[in-house]
Amino acid sequence: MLALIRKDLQIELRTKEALASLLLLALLMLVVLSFAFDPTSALRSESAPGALWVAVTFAGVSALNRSFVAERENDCLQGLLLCPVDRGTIYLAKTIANFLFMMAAQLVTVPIFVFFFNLPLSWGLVGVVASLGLGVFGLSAVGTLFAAVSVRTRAREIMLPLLLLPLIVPVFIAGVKVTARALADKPLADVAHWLHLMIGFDVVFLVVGWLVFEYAVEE
Amino acid sequence: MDNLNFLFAAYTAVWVLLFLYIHILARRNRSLEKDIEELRALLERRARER
Amino acid sequence: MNESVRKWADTFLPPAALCAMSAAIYLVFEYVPTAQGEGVVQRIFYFHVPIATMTYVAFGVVAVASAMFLWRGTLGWDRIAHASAEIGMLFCSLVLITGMMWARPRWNTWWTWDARLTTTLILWLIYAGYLMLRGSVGPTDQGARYAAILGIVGAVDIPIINRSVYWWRTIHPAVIVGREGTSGLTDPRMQVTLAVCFVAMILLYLWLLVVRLDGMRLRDRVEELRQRALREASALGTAA
Amino acid sequence: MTARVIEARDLGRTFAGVTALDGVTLEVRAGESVAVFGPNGAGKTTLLRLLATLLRPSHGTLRLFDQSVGDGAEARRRIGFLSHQSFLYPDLTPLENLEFYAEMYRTDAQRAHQLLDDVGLTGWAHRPVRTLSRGLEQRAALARAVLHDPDLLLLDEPFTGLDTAAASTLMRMLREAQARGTTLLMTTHDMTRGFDLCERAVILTNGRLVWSGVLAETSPDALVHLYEARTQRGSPTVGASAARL
Repeated sequence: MLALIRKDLQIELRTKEALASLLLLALLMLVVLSFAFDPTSALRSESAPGALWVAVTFAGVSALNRSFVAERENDCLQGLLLCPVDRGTIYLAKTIANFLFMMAAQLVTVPIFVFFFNLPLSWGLVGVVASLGLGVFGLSAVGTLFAAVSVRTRAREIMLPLLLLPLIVPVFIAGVKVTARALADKPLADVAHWLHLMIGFDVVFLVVGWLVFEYAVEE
Repeated sequence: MDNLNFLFAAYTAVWVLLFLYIHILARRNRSLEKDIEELRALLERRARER
Repeated sequence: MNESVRKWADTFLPPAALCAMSAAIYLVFEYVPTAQGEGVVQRIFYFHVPIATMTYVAFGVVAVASAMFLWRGTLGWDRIAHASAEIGMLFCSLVLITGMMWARPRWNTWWTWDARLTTTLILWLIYAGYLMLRGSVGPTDQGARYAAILGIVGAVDIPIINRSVYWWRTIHPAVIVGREGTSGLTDPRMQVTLAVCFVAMILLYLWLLVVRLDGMRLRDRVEELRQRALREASALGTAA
Repeated sequence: MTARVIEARDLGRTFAGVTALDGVTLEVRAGESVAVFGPNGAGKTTLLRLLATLLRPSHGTLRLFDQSVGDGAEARRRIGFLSHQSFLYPDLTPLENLEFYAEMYRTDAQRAHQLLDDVGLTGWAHRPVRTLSRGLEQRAALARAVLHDPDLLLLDEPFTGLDTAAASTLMRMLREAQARGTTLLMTTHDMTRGFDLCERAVILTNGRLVWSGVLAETSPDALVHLYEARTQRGSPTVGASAARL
């Protein structure tokens, strides 16, 4: 499994395509959303969490879209399936690799987000990153499964968000709530139920994905 | 009472959509049945020519 | 589904469903008294609630049939899942429409982000995606498996979505939301009407399911005959 | 001693109701080399993918290496698969690809260097696969297929699109594999190559085995004749009994 994750990272470092486009897209979304929400207004602490999560979600969807395109060239996925590993293991490795990409992108996105929305630098940002971690993992768990599905459909670029966005509504809402709480520098204990919801979502869909992934990659 | 309009609109919507769906289904099934008949006739004709 | 059950369903279900629907309409418009202080639109509720329930049932059937299909690999389960998803979408649309027709005079707005409304809308979006996915891959084994995956994931997601949307709204009580008028059901005539409507919707669902499955069977038959015709044509072609 | 590497009984696969493979029964013993001839769409690739456990059969049973297949992971460890697709990541170099696959098969990564020399890729090992020509890429693919020293090598049209030099390297490598006792099963259009490499052949048409025999007992011309006669008959009525090995 480590070999699989390393392989994905290796390809990524070689091409830098996904990471670069992921970053750029997240950045663009933040800029566009700043126009929409007016980051100078007093209401910015209300709109900032939403802007961050919209940026993260859409950039994440497009990164997920790419994650199986690399496997399609030269039929690499078939080569992978020929290896003596369980399909569930391939799923876990892909999910973790996707999670790592998206989180790597967050390392750049979050500081820029803080500057753009003129937010105070405080320990609350740790909470923001924590909520991003949980949310992005859930996005990756469901997204990896459906990226494997949508890569073989017609119009796959549009099919993935179509399938994925309604499914990740709980993570999205929870992420916005926790982020807002963290940015307000208030204790996260009040939003513990949201954190639990995210953890539950992550665990449930990691298990479901692990169970059904073989049907997504089988011919 | 004005509200009556909404009541009728709701039930009309239910009926219209239901009938539309059933109509589409029935038409599709009929055309499929026709296809089957044609194909069967074709196969029989071929079998006789053989 | 075996032959005798199908035959029985084909003859029994259409008239039964139609009778139940007519009876339901009669009861709703003539028989049942309007609930106290609710206005006449309250009568929408007699169709709205059973249809909503059947929406969940239909999507539940999708999930079960999907799991059975992945487990056993029988195409029959896939067909049931597909048919049920389509009918579920129809019902889900009807729930949204009748809900709006009720909300407009009652809450003075077409739409509020109430927990139930929002969940239903997301449900609609998920299964719209399901049907899109089916359309996009076509009637292949792959398409069936992909749809089954979504059918299962969607059903697992419904309670989580419901929970999250519920918290989202109750913590942020921007819109005052009334619960649907269950309190007014003290009159036995109302209970009878609601029960009849439930029966009508169950029969309607089953009938539509049978018709849709018949259609799929016909399509399979056409495909089979077409294949045969093609094979024979190529055989004749090489012999000549 | 002669273990049965492949034991397929009435193996079939349908795709959305269309039959791709229709009841194939086939037995291959350790060390044998079998060619699968057949026109396009005869089900050759489907057969190979079933044997490689990439596909699940719709009916029939498959045993590999005298064991039932199960989830396939055990069998896959002993199978090499070479198709006209290389299964190599275009952005990685041949060496990186092989090192990755070596880890997946849990074999010695040192073999990767050795193999790249064997297939004549010395000097190309550090360029991304994307920049290699078709012939070079296919050489790397061959190295990938034999990386874990498989007991059974499945080849799907391995000669398609290869230049003569690459083709002769492939022939040489396959001969060496045969000498080591590797079992070969390959699909091909190319009757002469099939004759060169294999001692047995089967003909597949419309998803059915219509002929099977020992190549030493026939000549290439006779086989071509037979092939044309069998594959052009639309309904495979003769096939069922002749297919039994």
